[in-house]
Amino acid sequence: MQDTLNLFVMNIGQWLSANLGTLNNPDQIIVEIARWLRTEFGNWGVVGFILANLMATVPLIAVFSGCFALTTWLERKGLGRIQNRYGPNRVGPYGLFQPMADGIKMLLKEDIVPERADKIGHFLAPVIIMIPAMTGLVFLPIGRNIIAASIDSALLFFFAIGSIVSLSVFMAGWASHNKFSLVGGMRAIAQLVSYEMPLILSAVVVVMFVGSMNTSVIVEAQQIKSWVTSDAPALQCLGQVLGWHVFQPWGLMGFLLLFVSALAEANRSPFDLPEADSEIIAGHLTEYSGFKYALFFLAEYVNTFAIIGICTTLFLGGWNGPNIRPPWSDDPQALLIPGFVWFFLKIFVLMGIMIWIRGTLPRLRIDQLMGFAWKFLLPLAIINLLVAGCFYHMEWYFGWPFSILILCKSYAIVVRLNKSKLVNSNRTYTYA
Amino acid sequence: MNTSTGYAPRNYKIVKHKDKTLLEVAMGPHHPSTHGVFRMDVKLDGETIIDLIPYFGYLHRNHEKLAEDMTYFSTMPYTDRLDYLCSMTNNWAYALTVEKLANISVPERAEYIRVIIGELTRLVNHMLLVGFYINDLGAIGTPLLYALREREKILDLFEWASGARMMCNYLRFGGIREDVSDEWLASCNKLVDAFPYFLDEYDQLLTGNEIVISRSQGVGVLSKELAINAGITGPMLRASGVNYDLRKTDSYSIYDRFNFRVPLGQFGDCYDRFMLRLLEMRESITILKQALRDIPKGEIQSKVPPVLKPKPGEAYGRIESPKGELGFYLVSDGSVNPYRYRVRPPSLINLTLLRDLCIGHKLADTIIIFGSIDIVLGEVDR
Amino acid sequence: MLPLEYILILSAVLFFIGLAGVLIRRHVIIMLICIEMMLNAANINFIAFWRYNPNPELHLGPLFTLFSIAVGGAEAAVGLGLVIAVYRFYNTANADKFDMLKDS
Amino acid sequence: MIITFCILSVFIIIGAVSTIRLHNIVYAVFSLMLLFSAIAGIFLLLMAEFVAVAQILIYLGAVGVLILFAVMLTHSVTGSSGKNIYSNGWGWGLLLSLSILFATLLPAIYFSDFPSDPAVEIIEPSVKKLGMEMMHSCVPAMWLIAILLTAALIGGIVIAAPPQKR
Amino acid sequence: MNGQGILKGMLVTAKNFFGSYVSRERLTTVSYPEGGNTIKEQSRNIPFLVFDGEDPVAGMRCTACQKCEKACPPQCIFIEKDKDERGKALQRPKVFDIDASVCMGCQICVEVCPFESIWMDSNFELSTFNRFEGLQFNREKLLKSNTYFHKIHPQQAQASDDRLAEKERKRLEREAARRAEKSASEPQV
Repeated sequence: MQDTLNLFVMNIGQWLSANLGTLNNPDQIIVEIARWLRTEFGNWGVVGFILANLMATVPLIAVFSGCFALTTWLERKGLGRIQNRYGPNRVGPYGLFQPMADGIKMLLKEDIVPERADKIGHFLAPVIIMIPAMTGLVFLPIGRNIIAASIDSALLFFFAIGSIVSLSVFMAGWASHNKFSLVGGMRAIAQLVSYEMPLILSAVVVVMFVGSMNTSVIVEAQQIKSWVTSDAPALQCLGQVLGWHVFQPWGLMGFLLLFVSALAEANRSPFDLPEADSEIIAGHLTEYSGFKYALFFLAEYVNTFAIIGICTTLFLGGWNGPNIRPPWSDDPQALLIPGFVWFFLKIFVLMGIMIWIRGTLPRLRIDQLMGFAWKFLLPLAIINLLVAGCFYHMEWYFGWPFSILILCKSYAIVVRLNKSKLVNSNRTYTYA
Repeated sequence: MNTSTGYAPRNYKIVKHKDKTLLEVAMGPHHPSTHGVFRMDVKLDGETIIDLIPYFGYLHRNHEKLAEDMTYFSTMPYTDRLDYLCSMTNNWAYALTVEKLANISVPERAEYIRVIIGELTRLVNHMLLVGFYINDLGAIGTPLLYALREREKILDLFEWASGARMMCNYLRFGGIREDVSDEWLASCNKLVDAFPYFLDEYDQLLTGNEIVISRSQGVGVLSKELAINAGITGPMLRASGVNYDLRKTDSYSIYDRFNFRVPLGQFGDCYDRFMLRLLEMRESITILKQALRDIPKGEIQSKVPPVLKPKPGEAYGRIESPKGELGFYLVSDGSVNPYRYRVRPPSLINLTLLRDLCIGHKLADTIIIFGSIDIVLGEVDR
Repeated sequence: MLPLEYILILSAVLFFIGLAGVLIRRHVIIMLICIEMMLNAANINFIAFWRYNPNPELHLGPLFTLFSIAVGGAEAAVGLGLVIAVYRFYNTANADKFDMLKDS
Repeated sequence: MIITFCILSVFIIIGAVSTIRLHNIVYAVFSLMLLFSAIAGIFLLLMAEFVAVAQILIYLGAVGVLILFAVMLTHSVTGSSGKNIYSNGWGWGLLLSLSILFATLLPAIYFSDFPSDPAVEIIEPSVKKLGMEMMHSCVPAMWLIAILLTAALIGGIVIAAPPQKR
Repeated sequence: MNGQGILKGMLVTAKNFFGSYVSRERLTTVSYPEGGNTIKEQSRNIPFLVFDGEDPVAGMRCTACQKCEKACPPQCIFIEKDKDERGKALQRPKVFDIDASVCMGCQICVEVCPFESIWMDSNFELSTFNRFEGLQFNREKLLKSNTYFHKIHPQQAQASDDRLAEKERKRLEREAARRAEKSASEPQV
């Protein structure tokens, strides 16, 4: 084993010197390293085969767990600053080691299983919630061809995996045999099932335009090809940005619908009814402590990352960002700034917006939540589908005014329909 | 259908009610949003409330019996602990009653300082209510922490004047324990001028918010007749449109010198109660401005014998505390300590209506209605 | 590679377990679940025969399975609706107790 | 190929048998979920990618949750049923289904010869072709399914909804 | 439900978010060990006994009149009179205990004390490791010098010194008046 190792090390040195010299395509650094590693593992036999497969998934899990740790810190700092107080600043510089401290605390906490809970369900729930959370990440195109699995029907697979979350949340609620967690579990199922409809319908618009459900094809389609290949750097930058779907009228409406149902699907702020701490303590998480609770926490955040990743791939042009062709390189496909930089930038911007929303908005009641999904988001998603269909066949000078007019009108109509009669919000107060 | 599986008794009961099986849940003393130790036994059909039985008394400290074998003067610090959020209004009500019993006069400057302190405590109480109400609605602490930030400034003023932030024990029979320096009045002026800015920011954050509107309008509607019959007082009564404010009707101490308005609600639901507190805060600021403008110089406590022995007799003094009509009923038999010492707690009497307001609403609404009634368990259980 | 017989045996066994479930169990919901199982056994056969078909690009197998999954879903919805309605009347989910029509 | 097939079929058998044998209804539904996901695995194995996704989405995500709701609505909260769970004539039922299995199904498979390995090695998974096929040749079937689904769902709701007092 | 209210609310939180980096007035957190504390001049916590001069026991102002023991609402003060070697009662407490876990800092003992000897201390770091001996403040722990009193409560200390000086002066006058009147009555005899 010793000689293969130093052979391996020697190869790296020689490969690096060869490639780094002529770095003609900085965007594809990781892809080239991966390809080289795969060839290297090729001649290692079965171990190499396993390593090659692991190479696709293990970095994914590592990177997104790292993002999870960063987001917990970001969330507590952001919420703190919104509420005019310092966030955590005692553990490490600016509180950066706070996620680590939380992790260790979670590990050391005693894991209490209630005596009347049935052990199997209580134990299986966090395991089952991890499956959809982690597999959801597989379909996100992080870089140009940095993607774990570019399956033909990737988008539908993502939504199918996402629907398993409701099963595991119910199992957690039902298995911990506590009245509040049962109510939380029932609420979670009702919310997750009824918010899948607007989620899928607002994603279907993009599939209709791009014509394929493969996420990397969707991202490729969000570039204005003619501008990108032209040689003026400004045009290249604009080409990569203006191509995003969010700059189309139907795209903006689709993005907003998708983002709002993503908030609901990930149990985030205005829709965090399953673990509404003021009403039913911690909902389905009441009876969990120690590392199982950390697993739920991790799964919830990674699920949020997956859904935000899908939002960026569909509407914000996954790894497209204003970067130019490096002047010194020869092949026309090269890009200066690697794609994943833009991808993670967009994810953290959307995460910041979610934290901002979490710091501001109170919680909806369960029947308003249902009403909001079925009577507000669903009709808008269907109208958006129709408008996008017409937009596809119309010329741009017809399409834009038509779709903008229809969308705004339908938004106003749906809002008026939803304004319940007995509630008149402008109250007059007499003074005696 | 035999559903017991031989385990220890379950922490919830399945109750038959007509034809539906209900889930009886104890929103127990250990619940995050009951503002202290208070238990509601709730019968749930799905999420809607069928029946609700409140249990309180977890914080009973035998306050009234204690007061019977202590001198009038020694009970004063205990009145801080009644409604521990606004301690000075309790002192004021107690001092007012004893002054009525032993007819002690109160100098001008002391009256003005009492009005200033009373209105500052009303600001603190209303801010806390609005903050906790929105916190029950679900906004994770943001409005609450804005309210706490402003409350800190007022508590610093209290500490500066009386020595303690919450348990001030600052009022004495016939006046006030220590005089208030001019810098204190200046900083109080600065605070009162800066306060409306905070209220506008609060209005912009909350009153127009669609979620707050849809969650609290039409919830827990209290009709005028029911309010009057149940003896409800304070902002909860005015939210139903009944014009009854002790500062106007009794005009005790020197409230008749200030012109201020009393806001009245229209529907008497949670949104009105919430809005009313915000409007009352603005009125308190107008009172504070006028009081700070024309506070006279002079001595702050009239001559009172060190050991007070009032003539046998009885007196009932009441003031408009931020939660309602806070009354003290004292019967003295001429000796050093009172024969009977009774407190009329506004929180307890407002709480009696919890069941009628909550029936038929969702589980989440009971928390909102309970929050909008503004309960402090110290005063409910005494 | 994987001979076709294995898959067919698997779907047959699954079908048998579903049928046995319907006939053995007395609980209504379990009987519905076993019907779902039988339906799934049929779907496995569709896909198996499509996979071993000389010209699979006609996509008849997946199409037909999609329709049968849709029908399975609809059947589950209606079946459970019936179960709930019957439960409300009989107050028990035990199939043996549903003997209102029997002339005892 | 064979190894994955054996693992999946073991899961299927375990899932199916435990759905029948388990006393606790909710556990039975969870094992049903295991069964459905194993079947989706089989579909993936046979390169029918879109059908596997549809199976997960419809059966695991929707029908499973529907059954859980039904169990919750018809059962007490604990979900465990009484002592004997088998209908009174269960012996005959078992005999009948065994006879069907050994008299008709297995001989049919045994006597007819099937290809031992698939004719086409790799099938190019393309959802676009499936979509085109569905929209061109099978449009009437699509209409029928649409009508059937709406009728079934509305019917299900009407039956299950508690009787409104007029 | 047309979303304007929510957007306005979001603007407010954004303003606070950026405000907390900019304006000192918004960020009111005082980080305790480093940031110093906000003790005011009048803030009070647990009482202490004042003594003049150097020797604590000799210069003690308290004369064990037990007024504060009777007036204290939670009855947390315990006093025993001192006896000199011949058993005659002395105007000084031998034992003066305050149970800090019971005392609620209500300052009634200060108002009741005729000899200005007990005052409220504003030091709040009183945490000890055991509840019983640690929080029973005996006489030695309570006695603090007048200079300490001047340091924590300058105005109160100055006012109490003036009152003591005033009382002293009046006593001397009465002394002088009695001596003068005695001397006036003596010469006639």
